[in-house]
Parts: sequence; C-alpha cells; structure tokens
Amino acid sequence: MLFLKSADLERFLAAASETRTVYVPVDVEPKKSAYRKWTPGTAVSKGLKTTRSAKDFFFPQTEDLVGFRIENKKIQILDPRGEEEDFAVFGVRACDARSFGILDKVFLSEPVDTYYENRRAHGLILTMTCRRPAETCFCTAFGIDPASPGGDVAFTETADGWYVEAVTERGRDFLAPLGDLFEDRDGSGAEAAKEETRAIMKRLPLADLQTDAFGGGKTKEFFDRPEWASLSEACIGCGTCTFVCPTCQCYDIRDYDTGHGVKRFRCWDSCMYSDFTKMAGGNPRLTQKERFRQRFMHKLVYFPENNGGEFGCVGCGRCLASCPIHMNIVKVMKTLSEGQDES
Amino acid sequence: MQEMMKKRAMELLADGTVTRVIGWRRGEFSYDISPAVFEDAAQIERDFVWDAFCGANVSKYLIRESAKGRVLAFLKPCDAFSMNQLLAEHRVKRENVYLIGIPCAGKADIDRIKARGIDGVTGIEEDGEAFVVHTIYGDERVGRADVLAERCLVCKSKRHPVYDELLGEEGEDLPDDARFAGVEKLEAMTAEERFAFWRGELSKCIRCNACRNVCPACTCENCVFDNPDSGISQKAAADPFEENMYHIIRAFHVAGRCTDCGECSRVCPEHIPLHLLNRKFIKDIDELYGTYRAGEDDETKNPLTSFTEGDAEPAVVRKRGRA
Amino acid sequence: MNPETLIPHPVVVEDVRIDTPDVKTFRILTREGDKPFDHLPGQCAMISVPGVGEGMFSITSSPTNRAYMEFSIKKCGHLTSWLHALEPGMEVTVRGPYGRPFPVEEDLLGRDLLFIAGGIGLAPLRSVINYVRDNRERYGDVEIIYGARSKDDLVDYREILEEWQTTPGVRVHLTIDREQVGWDGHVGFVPNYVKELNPDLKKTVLVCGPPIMIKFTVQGLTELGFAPEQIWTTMELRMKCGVGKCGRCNIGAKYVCKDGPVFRYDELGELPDEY
Amino acid sequence: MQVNETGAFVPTVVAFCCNWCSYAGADLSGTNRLQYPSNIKIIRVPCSCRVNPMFILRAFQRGADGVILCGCHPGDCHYTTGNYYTRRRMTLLFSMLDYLGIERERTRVEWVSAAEGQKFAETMKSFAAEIAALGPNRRLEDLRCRK
Repeated sequence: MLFLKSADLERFLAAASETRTVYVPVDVEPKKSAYRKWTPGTAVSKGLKTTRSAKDFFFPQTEDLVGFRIENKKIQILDPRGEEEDFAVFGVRACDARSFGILDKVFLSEPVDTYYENRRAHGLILTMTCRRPAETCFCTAFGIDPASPGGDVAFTETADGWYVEAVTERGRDFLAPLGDLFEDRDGSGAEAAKEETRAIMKRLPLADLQTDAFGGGKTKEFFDRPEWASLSEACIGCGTCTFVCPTCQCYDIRDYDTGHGVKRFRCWDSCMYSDFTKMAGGNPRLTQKERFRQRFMHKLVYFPENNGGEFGCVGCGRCLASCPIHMNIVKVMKTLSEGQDES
Repeated sequence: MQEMMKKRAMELLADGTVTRVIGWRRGEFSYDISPAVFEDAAQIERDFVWDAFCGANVSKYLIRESAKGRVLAFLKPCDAFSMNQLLAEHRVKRENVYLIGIPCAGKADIDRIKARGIDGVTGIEEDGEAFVVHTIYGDERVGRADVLAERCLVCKSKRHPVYDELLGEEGEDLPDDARFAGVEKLEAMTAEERFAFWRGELSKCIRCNACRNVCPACTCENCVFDNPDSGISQKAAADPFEENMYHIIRAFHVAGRCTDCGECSRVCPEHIPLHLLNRKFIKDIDELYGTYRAGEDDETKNPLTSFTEGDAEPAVVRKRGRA
Repeated sequence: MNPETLIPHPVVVEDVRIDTPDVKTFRILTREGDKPFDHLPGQCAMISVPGVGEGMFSITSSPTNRAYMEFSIKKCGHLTSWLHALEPGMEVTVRGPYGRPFPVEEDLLGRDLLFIAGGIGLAPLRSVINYVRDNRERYGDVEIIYGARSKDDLVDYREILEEWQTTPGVRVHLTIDREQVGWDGHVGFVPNYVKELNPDLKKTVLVCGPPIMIKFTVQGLTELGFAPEQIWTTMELRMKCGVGKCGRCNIGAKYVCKDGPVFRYDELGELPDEY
Repeated sequence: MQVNETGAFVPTVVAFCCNWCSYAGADLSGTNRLQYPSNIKIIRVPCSCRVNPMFILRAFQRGADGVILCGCHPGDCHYTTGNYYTRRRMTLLFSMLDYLGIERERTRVEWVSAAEGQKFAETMKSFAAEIAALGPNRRLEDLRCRK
C-alpha cells in the first residue's frame, strides 16, 4: 500500500501543484482553518474541519452567470466564463466528500448546471480520514464512515504519515506519475488507524443519533408538529447554518449594474432569510417558524423523498458549532423523534 | 443563582405577574445553550439553565415577546443596557416586561476553549476560578480568565441601568481604559496597516447577517440591505467594496445606540472583531461630543440626533493620529 | 435554444397592448422576427430586464400561435413596473419554457372543459383556451367563467367578445365584483357565480386566479360534487432559477417551477399548506 | 481611470451641494466666469443633511476618487439645523473611513454660501488637485465598476 511520510507532504503538494492548483486547509487562527491555495511553505492545518465547508470549490458563494451590454437599445449577452483550470482540494473529510454527491443530485440532474459541472469535471478531491472527531460530529448517523472518506484519492492518517489509496480512475491517473514520493507498506497500519477512528465515533456523544423517524413521504407526519414553535423561537433568522452547511444549495440570482453593463450573478441564499420567498404579492412564509421548518423539512423529508432516501445532511456538525443561538439539526431531530414516541 | 432564578420565575408565573419567562435552555454538550421562552413551571424545572455559557443577550427577543403579553426576562448587566436602549426607543413597552437583574461574572467563550486544542467536549463544570472540561479524549482544566469572552474581559459595567428587582448584589461601573485598547492599537497604525488589517478581517465575511440579526440595536422592520429599493441591497458580498459598505453602514446605523454588548462579535462564525467598529464610534463620540453611554437612561439625547454649535468640524479627522 | 438554462436570449418587444389599467400584454419576437421557442399551454418563461431582475411569467399565447409569443403582465412590483414602461422595439431577455403544462394531450383530451379565471388569472388559461379553440374537434364542450373587479379589469376583453364567444361550442360567462355603469352582465364574485351556474359534474375544471379566489372556488366546486381529481390549477411562487435548483419555490417535496406550476387539486392536497 | 492628453491622472470628484447655498455658489462662480475643474460632478441635494453615509460610499463605489460635501455655514441652514447634524455624521463617517485605512484626504466637508462663488471655485480647485495628487481610489472601489 502506498504510504506518504509526514515529512514528504510538502514534496507531495509541490508535485501535485505542478499540474493543478492545490487547495489545502490552513490555520487562520488557532484551531480555526480555511482552504487556501497551497504555495511552497504553506503549513497544512491539523484541525478537523474548516469553518466553511468545501462546497465553495464547486458552488462558490457568488459567481457571475451572464453579462449584458446594452448598446443602441440592443441587448448583448456575454458568457463570463473562461477555461476552467484543473484543481485539487486536499484534506477533505468524509462528510464534505459525501456532500459533493448530494450537490451533484441537485446540480447534475436535468437540466444540468454547467457552471457546477465544469468545476466538478476539473476538481480532484483528496480526502482524509478523521483521527480526532469532535463532539459535534454525527456523520455516522447518515451512514458515512469517516475512516473511508471516498473522493478521488483517500488518505488514511497515522502518527507518521498517510496511507494513500486511489478511489476513482481519476485518482489513479493522478497518483500514477507520483509513485516515487511514496513508500510501500503493508496495509495493516491503515486498517488499525481506520478502526481507531471508528472506535472513537462510537464514543461520541451523538453516536446514537437516529434517523429512522425521518425520510421521504413523511411530510404530513412532521409538518404540523407543535414542536416547531419552540424549536424556532430563538432563531434570529441569519444565514450562518446555511452558509457553513456543505449541502445547502439554495441560491439567488441578482443583477448588478456596473454603470457600463450589467452583471447577473448568483449567490448563496438562505431559506432562513425573511425575504427568501417574499413576492410583490406577499410572503407565504410569514414568520421564522415557517422558514426554520422549511430548512429542516427539506433536509430530513423533502430531499430524501426526491433522492431515493438520501438525507440532505452529512453530519459535519458545522451548524452545531456556528449557530449564534445553538439551535441545530441534532436538536430538531431529537425533539421531533422524542415527541413522536410520546404520541 | 440558577435555583433562585428558577424559583422567582415560577413564583411570578404562578401569581400571574407574567405569562412567560425568557431565559436559557440547556443543550447537548453543556455549552450549546439556546435562549428560550418558558410558559410553565415544569418546563422551567426541566430545562432552565443559568451558567457561564448563557452568553446570548435576550433583550432583543423582548420586542416580539412583549407584544404578546407581560413577560419576565433575566438580564445580565450588558443585556440591561440593551434593554434600556430598546425602552428609550419605544421598541418595547415597559409595562409589558418584568425585568430581573442578575449578576454576571463574565461568560466563557467555547471557541476560546476549543482554540486550546480541546475537542470532543461532553460536559463542562465550573470549579472555582476554573472550568473542568470533560472530553472523550480525557478531562482538561482551564482557567476561567483564559477562556472568558473578549467582551467580558473588558466588561464596562456590572450595574443594571434598568430592572424591577435584583437577584444578588448590584455591581458597579468598571474602568473603560481596557475596552478601547484595541481601537487605540489600530489608531496608532499607519493607514496602510489599518487597511491591511481590515481587509484581512472583512474579507472573511460570509454575509450570513448574524451580526445584524442578533444586534439589539438593529431593529428595523426592513433593513436597507434587504430592501431592493434602497439601491444597496446585497445578499452576498460580491465584491470587497460590499464587505466594507455593509460593515461601515451596519456600524454607522447603530452608532450612538450601540451599548457595546458584544453580540456581533460573539455570533460571527468567522470571528471578525466587529466590536472594534462599534467601539470606534463610541470612542469618537465620547471624545468629540462628550461621554455618552447608550442604554444608560432614556433622557440624554443620542449624539447623532443632537448637536452643539461649537461641534468639531469634519476636518478634525485630518489632524488626528497617523495617516 | 441554448443548452445553458441560466443564460437568456434577447428578444424584441414587438407590441404592447394595454389590457386594463394595470395589465399590459407584450408580444415577443426574436430579432429575426420568429417566435422565440415552442411551449405547451400553462408553461412559463423567465423574462428579464437586465439590471432590474428576472421574473417567471405565464406564456399567455397559445402554442398553436406560430407567429409570436405573448405575456399578459400585471403591474405589481419592481420588475413589472419596469416591464410596463417598455415600448415597442425595446428588448428584454427571455428563457424557457419551464414547468409542467396543462395535460391538453392527456387528461383533457375529449373532455368537456370548464375554465374559471379571476383577474390576471386568465393569463395562463388563455393559452389553453386558444389551444382548445384551435383544436376544437378534439375537445368537448367549453365553458368559461371569468370575473374581475370591474369591466375595465377584464383582461383580453375584446378577444373574449370577438373571438371566444363566437366560437361554436364555447360559452363565456363574465362577471364583475361590483355594479358598474355600462355593464349589464352578471355582478358578483366568481366562486358564487360558479355555484349559481351549477356546471355539469362531468366537466374537467381549470381554475386560476388570486389564491383566495381559487380557495373559495374549489370549495364551491367540491360542494357541487366535483372531485379534486377533476380540478386543475396553476400556482405562483417566487422563483429564480426556473429549473428546480435554487430552492425558492419548494413546497413539500415539489418545486413549483419544475413539478408545477400546473397541479391537479388532489396533488396539492398532498403538499403542506404553505400557499 | 481617466487620463488627460499628457497622460496625467484626472480624478472623478463628486460634490454634493446644498440647493440653498453651495449650489447657488456654484452658479455664482459660473456667472462670474470663475473657472473650476470640469471633472467635478455636482449632485444637488435639498440640504447637506440629505446626504447619508451611503451616498458617500456609493459615490466611491461608482468610480469617484474624491467626495466633497458642501452646505450652508453652520447657523445658516435653510431648515435651521440640518447642517449641524451633517457635521456630526460626516465627522464620524470620515473618522471611520480613516480607521479602515481609507485615505482621509478623499473626503471633505466645506461650508459655502450662495454669495461665495469665489470660495466655491477655490475649494473645488484645491480639492481636485489634492485628489489628483493622491491618485485613483483603490481602497474603496468596486472592482466590478472598473472599466
């Protein structure tokens, strides 16, 4: 099995950077990381998760969709896109890796979103196992194994380096020319590290979180539950949970008049915002309760209904860590399934 | 203190003084506490919590809750300043709220605990001047002062400017010098350094609007940034200019009304030190127009809606500090 | 059409017809003078004024009209105010068609049809009505009940009088909310008028109008004995992408832009009550 | 960015002028055939107090290199006290811009009465020259608006 020694990480990233831009998690504050372009000397974060998810790489917070120039009352349409370049994202955890599959179900279903598709086609995902999961982690509830993170190439972390396995054809093609960076080791070390991760997952406080109560076809069961009122009462209607979420993909399309043309861009939007569904004629979701309910119903009921039972959550725990009032999908799931037992 | 608060809340519910109680509800890992509205004694008995992690300022919820009938709120000193400002602005009817002032020894910031490399938290206990953090990787002990929120380290006052009754001892105003140290440090920099500092900070903004939505001074029914007719409605910072615009205007719109409760910095998922913008306005107002403390009382006029004939000219900015 | 669903096409506003004080009908052509694209009755398209915004509108012309495309638009917000300022010869952009149409070649085929419209709600139904008129032999009896606030608010009034009422097998019942000088027709709200007319229970119903009107009309129809499976309606919600991705028009597991806007009433019953 | 025939930078300067004084002052300087730079774009406002901080920022967003606000002398406001509020607001705004590291020379407030055509022309000349020396606005520009 291929093994990359800790000391050789810099060499590996340098080699990978020769063919593409490589993004790595970097500590921007103690224990707070964000993806940055790797350049020689960039220290890769040892933290568990970036504050923002990795969805930005394929679905950036803002992107220009189309440009307009108006001359002599004629509208000229401009496609702002240039050639997409190859890139790789290093250190993606299992939860984020799964989120790409969820985003694919939205953006790659007909009609295909070509903006997203282009980036997906050019992005190589280098995943990494989790050695030190946090209390906010609950990916296992969604059938994710943080010890087999998927992506194109999977890195299994150990004390002195990483076991490296190609997961996809693309991953194999990427690793093929980099052979001399790796040692050959037998895979028992990898298996031990994976078991260690799985053992920790079982000890986490959210290890027993159950999803059985939820899923497609349960709209009627949950929509009118009285618990929504108390769950949403403290919600301040910000978009933090949505924007740090790896699977939230709602967007807005807006026009910006630059004075010499118009840029139409799309940007992340949040169903938690009061103006999300506001129309000239009124707003069908008048209070935060309805908006709050929409977000969780979508993840736990509507999305699985349309996607063969797959939930719209990967248990990364970012919303647990970031919510200003500490309300989150775990509390929603627990409250709703508890209430169900009583009834 | 928690037991005293629960007892008082239940008494006031029972004797009909109030119909609801605003407090804090326990969470999953002892630090993830949510503000909550309690309607009966059983809920209070089961879920009401008051400890070092009840950081959320509950005063803004009173705009909504007080409209539904009389409600009890427990206020930390900084919450009481926010509350008083809301009362002064007639956003909350005084007769619809019953306010109990509670002492505060400063709130812990879970991110500062985590920044020390502590993860897998399953519970936290207070032990004198320290916290014992239980984690799945073992127990850790951290000093209280090392993990207090920034705003608590420079606490402006332990006094409640408004209350119906107090639990515990009333505190006093604290010296302000440390509070403005961060602003002074920036003022001492060159313009280039300041520009680089703020670009670095503001470029982290994800425009989640948490700072605005949590702010007890941001109470407009329709914010300029949400109003398509304002000409500056933005949903995402599509350009660095918009990051500047949003944060300058957000701070400006609460200038003279901001009580420096620090909620904006607390909720920022990117840890942008937003209080440094608000405190700059507070410091400028103090220096130029005389010391003013929003939320102190409801008689002193807001410095931005008053003036004196001898006010400084805007050119004063050109003469100060480093360019 | 360009496969890029989010990139629109410039089109020329060929004609602007003032229908009512707040409704104008816009005739759209490509620069080459063609109809921009084919559609089915009930489908929608995104129209935009660059720099102002984009909005979803029902295509009100019939697919059988090969010459041009028409949209009847009520002035009620930011974008529609801009659209109302358009003059012939100016350009806007369009993309589409979007959504599920009325099942004119399936469920509606050979049926007796009852159209019920209120105000601007006639816009999506007009497309079906004209489609049915142009394929008269393939459908049964056609009855149209249309109401508006006043005589001046009846959209397509001339077309109704001159073309619809003169088509064999088509009956039109007009009503206005309040008495008005110069109006000797029926006065009263649409839901009540429907009950008065007591339509044949064999008919398939297509209803569109303000939400409150739809609600009471369907209530009335149910009282008369119509089953939800006989009733079709079309919805409107805020939309941005038009292709079921932006999440805005999500109700339950459905996206109005993709799974609607046309729904059979029993399907709506399955959705949470958010409309 | 605009340059003149010699290749020198010509700044875009926006001047918000109060209808009752500075705008009339600009008129007076015109009728007196006093010259002031043509790259000053005057926006007439009913009172200097009408200008809120967003106006200043939006001017920069849309390509201004400098923004000057002209109103009646304190005490002479047509609406009695409008300019007193302006004075406080702009002082705090300019201080904040400076705090963010944006060149403090790019913003200015001047009180110019309807009788001060000369002062208007002089103020505009000196401000335009100051901005020209400072160079293009790069710290508070919207890159999307750059041509």
